[in-house]
Amino acid sequence: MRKYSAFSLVRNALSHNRKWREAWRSPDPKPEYDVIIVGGGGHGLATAYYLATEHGVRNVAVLEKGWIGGGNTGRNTTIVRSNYLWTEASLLYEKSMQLWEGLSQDLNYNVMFSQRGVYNLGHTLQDMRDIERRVNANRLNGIDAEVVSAEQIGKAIPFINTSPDARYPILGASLQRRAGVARHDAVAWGFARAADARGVDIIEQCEVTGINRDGGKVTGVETTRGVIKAPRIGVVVAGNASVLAAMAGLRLPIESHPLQAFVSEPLKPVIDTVIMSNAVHGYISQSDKGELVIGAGIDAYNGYGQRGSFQTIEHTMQAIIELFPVLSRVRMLRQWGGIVDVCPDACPIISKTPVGGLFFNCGWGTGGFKATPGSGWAFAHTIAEDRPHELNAPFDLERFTTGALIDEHGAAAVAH
Amino acid sequence: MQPQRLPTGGRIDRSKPLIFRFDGRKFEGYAGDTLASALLANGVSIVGRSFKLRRPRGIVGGGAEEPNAIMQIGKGAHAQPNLRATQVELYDGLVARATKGWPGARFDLGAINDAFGKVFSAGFYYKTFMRPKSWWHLYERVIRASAGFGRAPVEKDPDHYEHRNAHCDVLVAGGGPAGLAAALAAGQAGARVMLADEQNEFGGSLLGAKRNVGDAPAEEWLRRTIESLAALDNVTLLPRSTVFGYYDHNFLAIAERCTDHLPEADRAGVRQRLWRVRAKQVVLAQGAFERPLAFCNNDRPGVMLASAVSQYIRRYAVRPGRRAVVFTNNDSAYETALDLAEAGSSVVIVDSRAGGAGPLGERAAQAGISVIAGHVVTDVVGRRRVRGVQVAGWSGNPAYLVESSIRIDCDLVAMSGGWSPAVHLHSHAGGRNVWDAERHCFVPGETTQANVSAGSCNGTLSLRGCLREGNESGRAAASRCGFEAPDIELPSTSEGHENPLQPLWRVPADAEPERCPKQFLDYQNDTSVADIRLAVREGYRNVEHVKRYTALGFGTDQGKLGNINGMAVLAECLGKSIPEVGTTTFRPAYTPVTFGVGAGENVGDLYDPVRKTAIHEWHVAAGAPMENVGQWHRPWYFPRDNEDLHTAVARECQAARQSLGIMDASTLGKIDARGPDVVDFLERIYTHNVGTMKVGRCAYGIMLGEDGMVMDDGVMARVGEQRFYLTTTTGGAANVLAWLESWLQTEWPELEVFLTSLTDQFSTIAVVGPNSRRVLEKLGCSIDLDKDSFPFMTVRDAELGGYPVQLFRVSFSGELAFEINIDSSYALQMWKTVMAAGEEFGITPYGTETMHVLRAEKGFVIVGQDTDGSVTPVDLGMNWLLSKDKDFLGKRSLARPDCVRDDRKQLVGLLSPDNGTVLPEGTQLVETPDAPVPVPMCGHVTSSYMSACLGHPIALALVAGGRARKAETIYAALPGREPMPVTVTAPVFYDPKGERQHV
Amino acid sequence: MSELLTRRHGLEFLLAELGGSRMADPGASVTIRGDLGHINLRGRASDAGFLPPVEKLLGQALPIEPNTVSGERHQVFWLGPDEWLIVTPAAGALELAERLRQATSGTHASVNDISGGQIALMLQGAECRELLAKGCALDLHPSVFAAGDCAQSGLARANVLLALMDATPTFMIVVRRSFSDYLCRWLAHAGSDVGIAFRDA
Amino acid sequence: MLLIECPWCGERAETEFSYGGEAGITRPADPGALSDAEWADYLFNRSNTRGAHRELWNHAQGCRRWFGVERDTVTYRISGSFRLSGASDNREA
Repeated sequence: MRKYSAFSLVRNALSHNRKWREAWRSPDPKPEYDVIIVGGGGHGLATAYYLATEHGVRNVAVLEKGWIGGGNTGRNTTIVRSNYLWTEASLLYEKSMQLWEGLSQDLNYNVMFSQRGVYNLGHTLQDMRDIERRVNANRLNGIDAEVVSAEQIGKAIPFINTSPDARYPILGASLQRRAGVARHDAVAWGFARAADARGVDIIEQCEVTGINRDGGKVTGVETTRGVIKAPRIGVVVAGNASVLAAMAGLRLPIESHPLQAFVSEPLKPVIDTVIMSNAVHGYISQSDKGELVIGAGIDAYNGYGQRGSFQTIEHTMQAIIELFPVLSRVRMLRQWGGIVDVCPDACPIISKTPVGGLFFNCGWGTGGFKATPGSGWAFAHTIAEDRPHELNAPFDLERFTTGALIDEHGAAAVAH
Repeated sequence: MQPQRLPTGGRIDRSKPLIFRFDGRKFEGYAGDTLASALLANGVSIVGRSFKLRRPRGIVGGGAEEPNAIMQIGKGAHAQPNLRATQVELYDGLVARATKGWPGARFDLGAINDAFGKVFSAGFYYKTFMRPKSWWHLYERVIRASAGFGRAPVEKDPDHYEHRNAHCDVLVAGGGPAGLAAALAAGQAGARVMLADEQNEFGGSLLGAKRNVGDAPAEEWLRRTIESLAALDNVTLLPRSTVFGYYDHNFLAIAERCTDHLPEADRAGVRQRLWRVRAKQVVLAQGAFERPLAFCNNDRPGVMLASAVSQYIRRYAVRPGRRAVVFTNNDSAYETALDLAEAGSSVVIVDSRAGGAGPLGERAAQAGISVIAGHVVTDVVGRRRVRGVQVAGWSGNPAYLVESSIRIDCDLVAMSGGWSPAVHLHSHAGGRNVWDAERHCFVPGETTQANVSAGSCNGTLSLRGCLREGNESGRAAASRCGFEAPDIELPSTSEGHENPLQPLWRVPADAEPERCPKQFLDYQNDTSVADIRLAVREGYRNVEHVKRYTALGFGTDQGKLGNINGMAVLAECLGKSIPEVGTTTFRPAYTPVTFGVGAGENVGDLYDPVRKTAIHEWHVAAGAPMENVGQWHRPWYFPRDNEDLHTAVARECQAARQSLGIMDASTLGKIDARGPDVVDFLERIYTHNVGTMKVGRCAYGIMLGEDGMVMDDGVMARVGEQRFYLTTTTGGAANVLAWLESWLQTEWPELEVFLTSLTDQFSTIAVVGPNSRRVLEKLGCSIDLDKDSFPFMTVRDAELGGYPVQLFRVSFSGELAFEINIDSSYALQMWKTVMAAGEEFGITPYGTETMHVLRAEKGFVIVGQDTDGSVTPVDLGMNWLLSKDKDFLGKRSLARPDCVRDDRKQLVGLLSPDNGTVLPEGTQLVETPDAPVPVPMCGHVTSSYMSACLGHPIALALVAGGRARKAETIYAALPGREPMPVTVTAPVFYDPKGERQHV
Repeated sequence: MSELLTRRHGLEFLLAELGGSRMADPGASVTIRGDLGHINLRGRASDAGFLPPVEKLLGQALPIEPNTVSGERHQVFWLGPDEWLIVTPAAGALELAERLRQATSGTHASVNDISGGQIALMLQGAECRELLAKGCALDLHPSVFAAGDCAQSGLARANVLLALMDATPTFMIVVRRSFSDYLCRWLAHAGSDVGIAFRDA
Repeated sequence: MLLIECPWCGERAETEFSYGGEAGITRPADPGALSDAEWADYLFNRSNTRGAHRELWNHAQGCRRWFGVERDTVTYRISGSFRLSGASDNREA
């Protein structure tokens, strides 16, 4: 891997940018690998990267149906935070946060992780109780968090509507200063480039059509590019987990839903942080390019269509104007939708399965992007060691049978 | 003084001069101008700067495709960022500023970026700014400051917006010749038709056209057609209305701009309107965009689309240049050359095709226009404005390099690389786009919804074809809705044969793209041919990767100009065909729409309904601050004489405990459940034994989700053998009724039970305290209220003070209390009556806060505050409510391994030894004061108050294994303080035997 | 029962607030019909113990066709396959409910007087279809939604029962009491461009 | 925004309805007889079909009836609505 740096930019400019190497190869699949990762999104590529770097497993293929990073990695609102309520979730997300903090340097690819802080607003007395509870739990878990008053919010965030006469007045917020946003596409590309450099084969346009088993164990996959063998298969295909599970005869506690988002036209800086609201459902940040990046809600129905209903967008625009009346004249440039797979407890599954050698990483719902490095790190451990790391042990499939759910629905602030 | 304005012609009104400002300079235009045409008329060439390299840019297009002239229009609260000058109708007093360039677009200090263009190659930011790690936020600050176009207003939007739902048989998107023909055909057939066009006038390409339709000039045909449409009651005409999104099940969204074109002082009423249209059939007729050509320095001000040049001449009587070079690979730009010649400009046509044009070529020759066939424009001379072009012969050889070139002086380059149908809405609708190898463009393919494309958005560029397709598609759409259109004879048009277009995706230069000046594909994002090639070199080969890596098509024009050329360059690099490279998905919005119009009227006070009880106005008059509970406004407390919350609540609590309090509990959910199977049904829902309840009895009931977690609670009463009255929490009312109905209808339809919501029918007035019985007796009650006649947890119908009521002897405070359920029509009078009667007892109205304190003193939980979706009834110590004799929803889940753990978090009370600190709600609890991070937590405080009647703080908490830990000490982890020891107690602090409510 | 009790529809405060905006020739007018009683009736139409006695008592047929109104002595609205709303003068509502209860006592039926729980607003005027279209997704075109038709739907953010009582047009909007203040405020706002007047019946 | 046909009220906008998930999940007759795994399968596991999906909708703002819909979860096309067995209908009279 040739190193990226300001120097390399200048040097290459002098040769008219004709000497840049490809960021990752496009190899043909080998007949057999030690590990196959199904799904070339951020989580899959991160898994491959950490298999190679943390566990020395380099004979790995990442199989991607379309183009890498083309699923939810390329369709999210780029928020990264770790201030979850329950210890299990917050420690997993905090692991991810710590990886984010050095990710550009680790990957030698600028993922533009911008720690501009995330505010989770409270609009009712119960919201504020939940915020106190969560912030206190975060601090005890060593995660930076603080409760800020409406007055502090008004000072820190220009133009936000802190009027007590608002329909749902802002009473306060939690603030995680280390949280922020990252450049979504760069995460997939950075992991791909770094994994490729360590020997991982990234194979695009290769759709898995079947999971081959012998007895109770996997032997490989059927793909549109032929049979590929491997004793261990990690499936990490946000949105389509149930479809892959069905290929292995498994049923999952997951439903896939459309989740939408939109951006405004680029504006001069107006919002310098990330603001999320649960009661007034919407969340907003401003990209480095100047676009306001705004997340909408999940559509209620099951959907694999990568699009949702327009009234969901309308509701979100209303919410944004409620929070920022000055944005009423700003214009939506582009909207899109992704597919999120949602677990009953709004927490992911990073788990072994009843099929030997088959591992699933799914159910991230709206929280997947921020977890990318941590998810890959934990999944790599689970696959390499054939047992979960203690960080992801609570996120096994068994919890749905025992009842040990980690319910992030309740007080965990707006999910995503 | 408008130097480029032609003396005659155009659709402008020269009798109405308008004054406007651009970047502080004052100009004059005419009614009928766009800001772009007025700027061109005044000879303004630089209207903006590019995003990254800050190169000077001029107006390129004439409409939605314009990438450069991005303006800030208006000031203050009325400011509107990022409008395209090509779409802004001129009005008197208009103030516009360029959005790029500092201090301005004409002189921009950022222009230095251009000198480092090679360093700022595609994706350069991914490769640098990584060291030192801590500096990223500094780098980012610089990047952010230089990004963005306009500014969001800093004042609240004074305008209002509205939604309008509409239904029609046929929606026609686009009012050019095809759309008009379609609307006319469908309208005359009798179908309900809506015709929307983004411009102020219908007509599209025919506006200002100097040709005949039938035996009349085009504009005459337009006038007659629009008149015919306007005369039809079943046709709705929507000018200034953009169909910006096509969603599932033929739902389309249209943004109508009602007042933006008026001087600010004349604007009144709705600014913009969102039409939410459900159409049975849709005819898409949005036309086509002309493609630019990718040659060196093709972004210099003065390089324009040929069709835009024609548009400015014909429609606005503006001549964009005096000495023009028309550079084309097809016949259509010859019309532009003719327009220019007629406008008095000198023109040279550079045609890449060795054979030149068809009959239009002859017309050009007759007009004295010289045509240089088999040549291409390779480069542009001039920096702030076109001064000339380099032209070289080209054999059509795809090796693409050219040799010696000649210079032609000019001040305008009108380019045409052919046409791209506007397939956007077809694409939104889920339709595929297919490559038409003959016409070299993507055309709409198979559709998934009830829509059809007609005219140039279908790849049909001739006027004759547009009229024919429009008519046919309008007839067909109407026919599918059951309306038959009369046959009409289509007007004839005079169009000759055209020579085919020669694909020319990248114009050869005298060096490869990396070495020659930039050949731009996406003007706004400064994406050049070399950038695409670089992306491919670096392995970004999928079209989506290329777009994301180079930002091709991510500008505010969303790639309307540059996408196809970019894809073709990509295809060339990969050695593939364009359709193999693939198309990209177009997503709404077709052109940007304001958040305000998306939100409509549901903002401010109307953002969400405020539900009010029948007694609400009394609470307001009494000065009570309101608490949001669900959609309800409930009085929080009733301050007297500037009391704060705590003082008021202490007073209210004491009143209720010692004499008499009164509370509006009307927001509780209320459900009438009756039928032969009602007991059987409720047995399955509630955890306790319902069947053994006697008529007239009340019971506290909880319901669980199937996961065993507490979902809702409330008092339920048996008011008849087959009739129950159920109450729910305020927030849970709607959900509980829906939940009950779902079980009745989907799982147990054999059960004969009717459920009816009575939440709004009955208001509930809680009369609480030792004097509550006396006040009711004083009012005159038709039943005996003594302990034996009307015992605790019973219900009676009665007449109270002359009002029919349902009287409950229940208590959420632990005191002797009655709940008066009364027809809401009388509730306010009843409230006032009780208040008057209670005066002698010092009756004290109280709100939600006091209610919370009183119930917490008694250890009564609030679902949603003391529970969070992970709490079972066993955790709450409610085992006594769980029937062993029957199944009920959620029962099985309680037997799962995790639910039978004895170290689950359980409801307990907490007391602090110092008897002074009110623990903040949400405080986490820990076992030891000094555990290292991450500190294990054993629970948290759910409710916490100063108890006025006990004289010390109390708290409820969920604590791991808490019930077995009475009297143990654990620690409250208070932020910024030493952990505070607290003692675990039973959750009931006051009157643990419940004697006070039984009196 | 005391007939001296005065019913309040709860919009008295709002009327006083909006009273200042009265105009001579409004595009739409809203009449608050606090003088009407509402009875919710449930039962199975196929049940011989239900339909005949109810129809006999009412002196009119219940609308069996979904989303239609039978308007003779009482206005009866179809709400669901086993649910109707009877709108009748408030003064007699309680008594009518009681008689319905007695008439259906032998079978599975439910009668609830909900006069205090909801309010009927009569909307009239040339612009009222346009006004409703601002907040209601139903197709209210005369060819689709004719006199005698009713539908439950959303109007702005409130659930309503909407009925076209006559073709002048006169729409009846029935809304839950707790949402009525919101809905009137919404109507006042949405109707401000065409002019809207509110009055008590 | 979807257009959903209520078997009683006809085609109405999606906003009038609430979604009830996969159709045909029957509550076990005797939950107590089930293993934890069997109970979990009823409680949580869903087919989550990509393609033709039978699902429940409730006409929440309308007649409050639950009914079934067959909808493609990729194209969102609805091929039909159906009444649930046992649903009452006053047109039977």
